[in-house]
Order: sequence, then structure tokens, then C-alpha cells
Amino acid sequence: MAGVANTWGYGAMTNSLNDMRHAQAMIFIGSNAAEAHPVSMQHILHAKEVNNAPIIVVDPRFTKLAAKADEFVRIRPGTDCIFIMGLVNEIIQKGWEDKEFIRTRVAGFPEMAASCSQYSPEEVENVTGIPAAQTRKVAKILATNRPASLTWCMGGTQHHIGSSITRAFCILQLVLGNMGKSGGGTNIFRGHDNVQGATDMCVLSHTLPGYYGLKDGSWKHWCRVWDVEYDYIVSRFKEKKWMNAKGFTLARWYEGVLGEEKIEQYTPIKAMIQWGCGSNSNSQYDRVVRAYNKLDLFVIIDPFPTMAAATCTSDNVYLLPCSSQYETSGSVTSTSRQIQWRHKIVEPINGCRDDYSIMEELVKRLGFADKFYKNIKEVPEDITREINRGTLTIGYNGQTPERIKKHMENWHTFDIETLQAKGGPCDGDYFGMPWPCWTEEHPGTPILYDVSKPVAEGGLPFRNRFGMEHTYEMSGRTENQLAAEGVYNPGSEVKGGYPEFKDVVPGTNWKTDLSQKTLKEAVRRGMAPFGNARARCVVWTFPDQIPIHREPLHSPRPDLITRYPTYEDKPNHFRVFTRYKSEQSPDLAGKFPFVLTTGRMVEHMGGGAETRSNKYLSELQPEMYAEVNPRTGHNLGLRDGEMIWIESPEGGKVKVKAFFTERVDEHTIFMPYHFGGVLMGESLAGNYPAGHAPYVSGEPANVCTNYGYDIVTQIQATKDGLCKISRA
Amino acid sequence: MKKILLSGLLLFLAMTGLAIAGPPETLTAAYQQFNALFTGEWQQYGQLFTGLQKDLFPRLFLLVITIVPVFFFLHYVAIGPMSFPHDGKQVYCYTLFVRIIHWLAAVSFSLLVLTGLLVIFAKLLGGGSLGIWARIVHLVTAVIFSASVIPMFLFWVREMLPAVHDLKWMLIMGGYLSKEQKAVPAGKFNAGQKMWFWLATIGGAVMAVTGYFLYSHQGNIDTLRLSAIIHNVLGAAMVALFLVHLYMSLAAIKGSLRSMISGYKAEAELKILHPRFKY
Amino acid sequence: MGRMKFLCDIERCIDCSGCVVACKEGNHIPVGVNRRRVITIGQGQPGEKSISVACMHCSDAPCIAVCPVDCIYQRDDGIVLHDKEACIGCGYCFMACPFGAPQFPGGQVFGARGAMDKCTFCAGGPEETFSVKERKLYGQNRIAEGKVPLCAAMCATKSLLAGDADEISDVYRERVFKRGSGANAWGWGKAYKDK
Amino acid sequence: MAQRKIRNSSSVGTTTSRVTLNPKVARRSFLKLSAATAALTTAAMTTRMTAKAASPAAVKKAYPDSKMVRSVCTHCAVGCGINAEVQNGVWVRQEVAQDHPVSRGGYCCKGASAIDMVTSEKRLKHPMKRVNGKWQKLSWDTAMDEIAAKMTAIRDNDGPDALHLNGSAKVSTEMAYLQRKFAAFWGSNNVDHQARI
Repeated sequence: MAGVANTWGYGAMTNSLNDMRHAQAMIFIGSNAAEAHPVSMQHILHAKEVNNAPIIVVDPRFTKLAAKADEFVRIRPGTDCIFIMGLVNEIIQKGWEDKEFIRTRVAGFPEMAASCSQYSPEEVENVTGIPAAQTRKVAKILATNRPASLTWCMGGTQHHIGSSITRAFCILQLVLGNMGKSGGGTNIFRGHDNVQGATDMCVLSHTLPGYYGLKDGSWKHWCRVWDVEYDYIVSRFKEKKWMNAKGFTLARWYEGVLGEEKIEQYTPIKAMIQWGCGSNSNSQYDRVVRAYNKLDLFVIIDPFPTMAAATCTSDNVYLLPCSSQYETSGSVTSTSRQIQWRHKIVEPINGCRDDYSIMEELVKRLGFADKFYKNIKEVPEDITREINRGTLTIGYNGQTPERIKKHMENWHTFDIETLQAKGGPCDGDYFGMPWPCWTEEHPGTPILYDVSKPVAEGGLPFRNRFGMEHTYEMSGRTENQLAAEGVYNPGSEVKGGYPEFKDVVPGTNWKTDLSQKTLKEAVRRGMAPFGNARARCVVWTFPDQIPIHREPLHSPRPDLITRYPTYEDKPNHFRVFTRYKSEQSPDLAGKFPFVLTTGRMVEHMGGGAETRSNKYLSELQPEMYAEVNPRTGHNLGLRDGEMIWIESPEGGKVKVKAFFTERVDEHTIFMPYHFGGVLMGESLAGNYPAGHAPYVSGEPANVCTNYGYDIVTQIQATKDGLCKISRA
Repeated sequence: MKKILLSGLLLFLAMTGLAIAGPPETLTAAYQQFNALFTGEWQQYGQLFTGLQKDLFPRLFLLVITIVPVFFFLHYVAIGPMSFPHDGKQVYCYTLFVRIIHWLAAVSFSLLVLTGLLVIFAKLLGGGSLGIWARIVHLVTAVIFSASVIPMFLFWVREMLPAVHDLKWMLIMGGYLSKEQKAVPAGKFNAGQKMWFWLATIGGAVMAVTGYFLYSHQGNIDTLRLSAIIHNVLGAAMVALFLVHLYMSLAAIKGSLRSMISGYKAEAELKILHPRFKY
Repeated sequence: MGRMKFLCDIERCIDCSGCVVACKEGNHIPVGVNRRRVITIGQGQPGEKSISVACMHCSDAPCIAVCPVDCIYQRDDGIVLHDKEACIGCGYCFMACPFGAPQFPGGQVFGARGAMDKCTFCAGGPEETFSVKERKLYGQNRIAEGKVPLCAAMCATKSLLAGDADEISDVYRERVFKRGSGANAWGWGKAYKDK
Repeated sequence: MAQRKIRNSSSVGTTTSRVTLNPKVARRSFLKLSAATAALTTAAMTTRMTAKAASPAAVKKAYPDSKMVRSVCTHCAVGCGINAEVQNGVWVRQEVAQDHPVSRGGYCCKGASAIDMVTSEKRLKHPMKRVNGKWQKLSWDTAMDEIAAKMTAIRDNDGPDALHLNGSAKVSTEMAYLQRKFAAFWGSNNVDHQARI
């Protein structure tokens, strides 16, 4: 998401699922929507059937989505960036780019075009394995069918160059001029039901809610929202410098426990609360397990015992049964940025408590309840109101609990094509008031950066977030970052680019003005509070200013490592030393000849604690397996259905059933990552509380996923590791 | 029988092989593949089974259990049972072991027939748990019968081998159609008994195999369909011969029941019915 | 009264098993019994197709013909139902069925099959409508509520259609027409797509 | 189920059995769960066999006095609507949200079994902790007291950064906000959730 946010302002799906009905072409890369987001397929197939929109699926694996594709492009894992930049190059070479869009709304285009010219279709073929003719064909399809919608998921991001890959996707859409248009956009399908909401609330170690960051000004803003003295919060930290330092991440927190890598923190991690978070989605899972057993205190809060409860055999582990989300209420943000109210269906089942009351009990005992709950009396509605008050950056302020509930009650009044209510109490609103929703009268923004609508009716330009002008290192050219003359939303006072709003209330800007006068003023003048700028192709704060290809840390192509080397090692990457150059070695591919990639299956979800505890879903998918191409299997002397060991270079290994299928090619092994309850061949069924072990168990694929983390976000690289296989 | 079963199986395998050869290229091809996967060559065995079960089997059994008794009733009235003096010399024909095995087989077979008919005519009795229990009893007795028929086969198989004089016996219908007591061409066992023996043992084995398929629902669907057809046709034949055996032992030959209890047969009887028997 | 039918649009089926679980969860079907199942052909290869199949509620249903206890019957609207209390579990309907629809839960004495179970088109059984007994033996009776069967109602991509034959064939015809035409005149999308 | 998929639908390898809906096929690799069905009581056939069909006039309510609660599926980010039918405080069935603008009543297999999240037998029903390697039940108050005391001790001895909180993308936005706020009040930036990976 960081890559997307740094391109045009916000890191979220730009259009909506329903809007994909208007696409003239759809390209999916690293997304298996048919399994991960099955219901979205009704809109996707609608576009395919009614608009005759070609579906292009780029994936290492012939997925169930690929079965619906018009063009299936089999790509080597981890080479998405070069393929997309190759497409961009091909489009520019043929002159198919949207020149007017680029002139008026895109920054850094010549620099980017110069950089990507190195990726000819032939070079793309050499690196990715995609025939040059197919790259050309895809470029032609995209050029002749506009607008095209681009979708990616974890297959595009879980690489050590994930932030470059996501930017490449954005650049492709900018070059084609597909942004801010119905039927176009970058439609990033989020995984969990409320990833968007939780990300917006920034349960993240590098920022405060609403993507405010960790700067002093951000802390002061939130202290004002919380109605608590800034000094009090400072006093809660060890020293003030730790307030501004990014914390450990979910991907590598365990390094803080194990002490095997150099960490940049005054103390190792000794206690851990895992709240609604299945553990077996972590790569190098065997190391995570070691960390669990080294903790002084480990609290698991979940409706079902997660695999963590079974792997941690030391005392000091607590299991708190919280209720499911159907037994509590609150808002939830879907991938289309729509906010819906999840009503409580039944009371928490006997013995369980909902999340809010667990939090309340904990905070009470830790002694800061009065400050923590200062403005929160009615749970959860008052919390929503506090969010409305403070989260100005992404326009979470118009979605009051009352409005969200009103939308839920009247969901039948919304039009399926536009998601706009026709008449009724929500007349004119877009379903779920997709953020930004600047005021309580604002209908929500169904399509980000759409300049064809007035701001008050859901239009927006690109965000001015990165200054007024910039001089590029590579060309020495200086470019104005604001949008060109003539690009504005209907009714805007300024008929061109303009900077973000500030000092409407003196001393504040649109992000920190709690009175929200700035937002209202901007909307009144028909302008976006965050300004009107260009989307950037060059992100000068990133290690790669323009997306370039770098071979995966564990590359199956040693010959390409010198040409496309990885980054230098990064000593303090979210408080932990992270290896890049010292990890990449040309010798590895000889010993570990297969590429290991992971993914979802439709029957299970995440770590699978919920779905493997469901008897019907367990019945449908009762076994862990690894997909192996029959040719590979037979060459290794294996039989279909036989048990095999899969080993990673880090020493993690799993014993799984070989499933021969041509879904994967001869160099690739695929495993679903939902299973748990078995570790390196040993069943942990006895470690669950009696009677609560899930119906089915299997090896977690992530024991085998390799070392490797994104240079910017530290997302784990689970999709392009190496492995070897042998008969068990 | 087994050959038919086997060839059916092979045919089926060949068909499955065809059915899953590669992905479909057109919608029509896809529909054809789905048809092959699901319904298979339903036209071949499915339709055959449906037709037979719908029109033939219940009527066949009804015919067997009505016509055969009626025929015997007429025989009993018109010709009457054979009767031999039992005060003469007694010949020890059946050892105790043979008799125990025979009775085990007899009781279990009777139950098999009874429960089998219960299933076929369950409609008249309302079905439900009665039918389910009939099937369970059918299974248990089938196991007992199978167990008892193996020793029976072993100790009688030599005497049961067909001989030329059996043809003559068949031509005169064993002499049962006349009131006159005249020696018929037969060894220890006459042709009728031999028929019954072979049907009960080999036929019984086939019934056991097909019955196992039907009960367990193992194997592919066409095997099940063939099994059901064979089980029914063979079953009807066995019920018919069972009734014959029942009539002979209980009514047609006075005292034959006693011989299977005591093991002794009257020499007078043997002279007429089993003259070639060297005791 | 129309004729109730199922129609699975294989161009849309994505093998998500939503129909399978909707049926099981809604009707409390024991594990191991599949009133409905999704089958895939050509898995992992271009041309992969999936289809969702259950009892098709045939006209002249072979199962009705072969049942030795006559426990299977057809309603006026074409839905084929059966009486579980009369069924003796002989399995003949399974052998007669071209679609392999009838299911037999195990677990009886000596592994005997219990009464047959199959798709009821969410129309319950011969018991009193909405009675506890009907719900326990056959599941929901949504037809009596005026609702479509769960599998079709919950189909993720609206691939599976259920209902009055005329209506669903209209829906399907319209889809086929649109696929051939794009949004404009018939055949244009295919014929003149690249100008 | 790899095995089933191979057997039923793969065109690679050898297949020896035709696809049927035969329960045996599913049971073979799933013995653990085969549920027993009670023997049915006997009943003679009666006139119940006569065909019956519902006419619109006969439409009535399957669950009298039930109410519909609108909610959202908890599995993926599509945000499918859920219509939950609740009778006397019990979620009796999941009704189809046919008019939801995004999902139009559609569910995948996970969403279709939403009710199982509440009814699953595998749900935990007591706070537990490990004592000498064995799970032990304890009351909510004791559990929370012990956890809070240990957290305070760790904070006093090692500092607030000795705690890491892994929050969730499966809770409501409000709860996610509280998780982040909690980390701030606790005095650490060691907080993260699944969006990272």
C-alpha cells in the first residue's frame, strides 16, 4: 500500500467491486479472485459477458480465475515488476499512452519512460518466461480496451520489491489513463473482512490512526482528539525518541524475542498479545514457534484456539475466548472503502466476551481507563464518533454511526451499477459512504481521483502530498507537482492545480483542524481539501525511485543476479537488521531447485482457525497438499498422492501430500497456507484444549516460506522462495 | 456371470478413460464431458436396470411365488406324494456334521428368501424400518449361509458332478409325473438335486458377491447396476428351486425330512429314487 | 403452477462450493451426505469448467420407477420428493439415477444404509409444512415460504438458477444473447471488436 | 481435499471411478466426521404420498415471531450482506440478502456457513492458561487480574517496548482503533496487524 499511497495520495482500492461492471478489460496479477473473493466474480463476469471485456490473468499458477480468463499469462514468481514495466515500455513505444492524461495529471513521466525502455519484450521473456509475443498482445488488448481495471492482491505485494511492484501497477494505469474513471482504476482486493478498516485505523507500527505517521505533530493531533495531555502520552513511553521510532512488525516481531538478529531496541520483547490474529500466516513459522516458547507472557484472544495455542507449550500462555463478530457490533470497511455496520445478531455465547469488554477490563486493570475512555460512554458508537472527529486525512468524518446504520437499513435502495441510492432516506449517497466522505452531507467518494464529478458529489483530483515541485536526480529536470491548467472538478474555484488547504483556522491545516471548518470550506468552494496535484511516477523517498526489477532474494536464476541484484542490507528496518545483499547467493538455486509459492483456497480463510473448525468446510478441504506438476513429480520418481517433504533453505520443512496438477508449471510448487496443527511432521492435536482442536489439521505452508522482506514496508516475501522436495 | 461382470468393468474403465481425456474446447464438448462423468453410459446399464426393476423384477418374483406353489398343489392333488416303507433296512447316508451344516444352510437360506421377498414386496408392508431390518437380517443370514455352503460344497462336490444318466432323469422328470414307482436313473443325488446344489453353491457365490456390492455400495455405479440385475434374476431362480426343494422334502416324498434329521434313508426308497447309489 | 427446474450456467460457475455449503448449513445435512456437489473437468488446463449438480427433479424420474416401496413422488410443480419414513434404504434409486443424486447416510447397525436423502428443492417433505419433524428430516421448506432454494439463492456468481422453468430459461437466454452481442447489436462485439 | 479432487476431476493420473454423489466417496478420506443418523421409526404409508404444491396463498412464516438482523460477513473484504433470522435470541437460519447492493445474496462456501461461527462446537468457552503444560480453566476475573499484573511487572522491569501487540483485521474498525489507541497509551509502537503481510 505504501507504493500506491506514494504515487497519488491514498493506498486503497480506487474504484469499487460494482464499478468493475463497467470495465472494458480486466487484468489480474497476483490475484485469484475466484477463490479469494468469490462474490466479486459476479461483477467481474458481468463485465466479461456484457461488455465483452477480456480478462487477462497473470499468475504463476493456472488458478480458478484463470479458468475464466481470455488470456492466461504464466509468469515466474517475483518478476511482476519487469513484466508490467515491459508492458508500459511497449505501450509507450507504440504510442498508445494517454498523452493528454499524462500531460495534465502525471509527474515524472519522461524519467520513468527512460528507465523502463530497458525492458523490451525480449528482455521480459528472458526474465519472466512470458513469450515476447504475449507481452505485445497484452499491451495491445489493454491499449484497445479502455478503461481497463487492474487488480492485484498478495501475489503482487509479498515480494522483497513489493513496494516497487505496486508502483509499477499504478504507473501502468497512469500511462493508459485509466485512473479516476469508471471501469478503470487500481482495484486492490483486500484479504480479511476489515483489513481496510484496521489499516485506516493504523494498527501498524509506523503510523497513528488515519495515516498520520509518528511525528510530534501527529501525536499532538491525536492527543487533542483523545482529549489527553501530550505530556501524559510522552510519559508513558520509555523515552520520547521511541514515540517517533517505528516499532516491530507482525512480519518480524519474533526477532525481538529470539535475539538472533541484531535489534534496535533497549529491551527484547518479553510479552505478546495476539488479538484476533492467526499465527501461521507468518513466514519462517518454525522461528515464530520458538519465539512463542521464549515469551514471559503470551495472551491469545480469539474465538477459536489458533495454532499458536498449540505450538506454545510453555506456561504463561493465556487463552481468552472472545466472541465472534456476529456477537458484537461495529463498523467494517470493505475493500471498496464502503463502511457497513455489523449489527449484533445474538448475544455472546456462554462464557465468551466481546472484544470491547475485554479491552475495557484490561485497561481498567492497567489504570488508565479514565483517560482512555474519556469521551467514550456508549460503545461502540462513541468510538465511531471519536474516529469521525480525528481521522480527517482520509475523510472518515462523514460516516457517523447513524448514517452507517441508515445505509444498512436501506441497502435495497442502492443501485447495483453505480452504488448510488435512488430515492429513499439515503437519496444520492453512495453505498457505505466510501471514504473520503468529507462532511455529514457528503455522499462518499465511489471512485478516487475522478475529476468528472464535483467534490461535493464524490469527485476528487490527485492528492497534493509531496510538495510543489521537485528536481529529478536522474534528469536534472524540475517539474511542478500540481495538476495542469484545466484539470479540476466541476464547480471548483481554481481551474487547475492547487495546493492543500491550510490556515483556514489559523495554525492548522485540513488534517489537523478538529473543528473541520477547513474541510467544509474546501467542499463549499468545490475543491478537494488535499489539493489538486499530479500522480508521481518517480518516488524520490524510496530506494528505487522508479520501479526496477530486482531478482528475488532466493532466485532460481543465478545468471540474472548480477544483472538485477537486490538492495544493500538494511540495519534498522523496523528495529531489526534485515539482510538483502548478504542473503542473495547464486549457489542456492542448485540445491533448492523449485520455486515455492503459496496462496488461498476458497474453502478456508487466513490461518484457518475459523474455517478448519467448521465441519462442512473441513469436509470440503480436509487435507493439506502441495501442487506439483506431474512432469516434475514423475521425474523425481514420485507418485500422485504420496507424502513428500518440502524443505526451505532456512531449514523449515513440511510433510504434505503431493497433488499432481498442471495448475503449476514444472518449476513451481504451490501450497495453500491455511493449515495448521502439525509442525514439521509432528501432530500437535494433543496440545489444543481438549475438544477444541480443529476438525482438520495439516502442516502450515509458512514453515517453508523463505527469508525476505520488502525494503519499504517489511511485508514478507512468501511468493517467490525456493525449496526442494523429496519422498517422505 | 463373472465374465460378464469383468467385461462390463473393463468396458467401463475404457469409457472413463475417454471421458476424461483433456479439457473441453467448446461448451458442447464440456457438456458432453460432464454427461460422461455424471451419468456415464446411463443408456446402457442405468436404463436397463430401471426398465427391468420397473416392469420385470416384481412381476417375476410374484410369478415365481404364485405359479410354483400352484403347480405343486396341483401335483399333490393329482399325483400325490411318494411314499416308501420305512420299516425295512436303513442306510446311513448323512453324517452328523453333514446334517448340521445342511440345517444351518437350510435355516439361513429360508430366512434369506423370506427377507429378500420382504424387501421386494416391502411396498405392501409399508416399508420403513421393517424393510431396513429385513435388509440387515438378509445380510447376517447371507454371511451364515456363505459360511455353511463352503463345507457343503466340499463334501458333496464329487457326487454332484453331472453324469450322462442325468439327462435321462431330466427327460422323465425324475418320474414324478406318474404315480407308478419305477427306478429312475440317479446316483446318490439325482439331476434335480444336482441342479439345486450347483445353483446354491456357485449361484450362492455370485449372489454373495453381487449382494456385497449392493449392500456396501462399493464399486462404480455400473457394477452396482449389473449386480442388482444379476442378483434379482438369479434370486428369482433360486427362490423357484428353493420352493421345489421345500416341496420335495416336506410333501412330495414322505419321510425325506426324517432322513435329514436322523441321517438314515430307507433302502426301499433308495432302490427306486437312487438306484445307482453304491452304499 | 409452473415447472420447477435447476440450471447451472457453467460459464459462470467458479467452483466455490457456496451452493454445497448453503445447502448443508441451511438444511443441517450430516457430514458425508452431499445433496449437491461441484464437479470440475480439465482442472488446471485452459478450458477448465465446473458445474454444480444435485437432484435434477426429472420428468419421468427413474428413481420413482424403481423404488420398491413407492416412497418417491413428484409434485404438480415437478419437484421430486420422498418419504424418509417409508424408505428402506435399498439403494435402487441411486442405481437408477443418471446424476447419482440419492445419498445414504451410514451409521446404522452393521453399516446398513439409512433412509435415502436427496435434494428436496428446499420443499421439505410429506410431513406437515414447517413442522419440527419436517425440518429435522428434510430441512427447510422454502418453496412454501415462496422463496428459491438456498443453493441458487446463495450462488456467488448467480451461476446456479432455480425456479420456474420459463423464468430461468428467460434469464439464461438473455445471458447467452448478451455474451454473443456485447451491449450493442447482436454479433457486433464478436464480429467487429477490433474495428 | 487433494485426494478427492484427483479422484473426481483431474485429467492427469489414472481415474478408476466415475464421479457420483455417492457419500462413500466423500467419507473415505473423512472418516472422523461421519455422523450417525438415528434409526427412523416405523410408519405405514398413508395418503401423505399425494402430491402437494405450494400456492402463493399458502405462503406463511417458517419461524413465527422471528426478526431479521442485517450484518456483514466476516470472511473476506467483499463485504457481503447477511440477513440473520433470529427467533427468541437464537440465530435460527441465515437468510439470503438478495437486495444487498454488492453481494446480491451471493455467498461463497465460507459465507454460506456464517452461522457456524456462532454454533461451532470448537468455540472456546472459558479463559484458559497452561499450568505445567496442561490447559486449566479459570474465571475471567482471575485471568484478567493475572494478565494485567504480569504486564505491569514486565513494563516496570523492562519498559513498555517489551510488549508486542498483534492486532487484527477481523475486528470492527472501532476495535481496531482501540487496539492502536491502547498501544499509544501503553507507550509503545510495537503494534501491528495482518495488513502488514
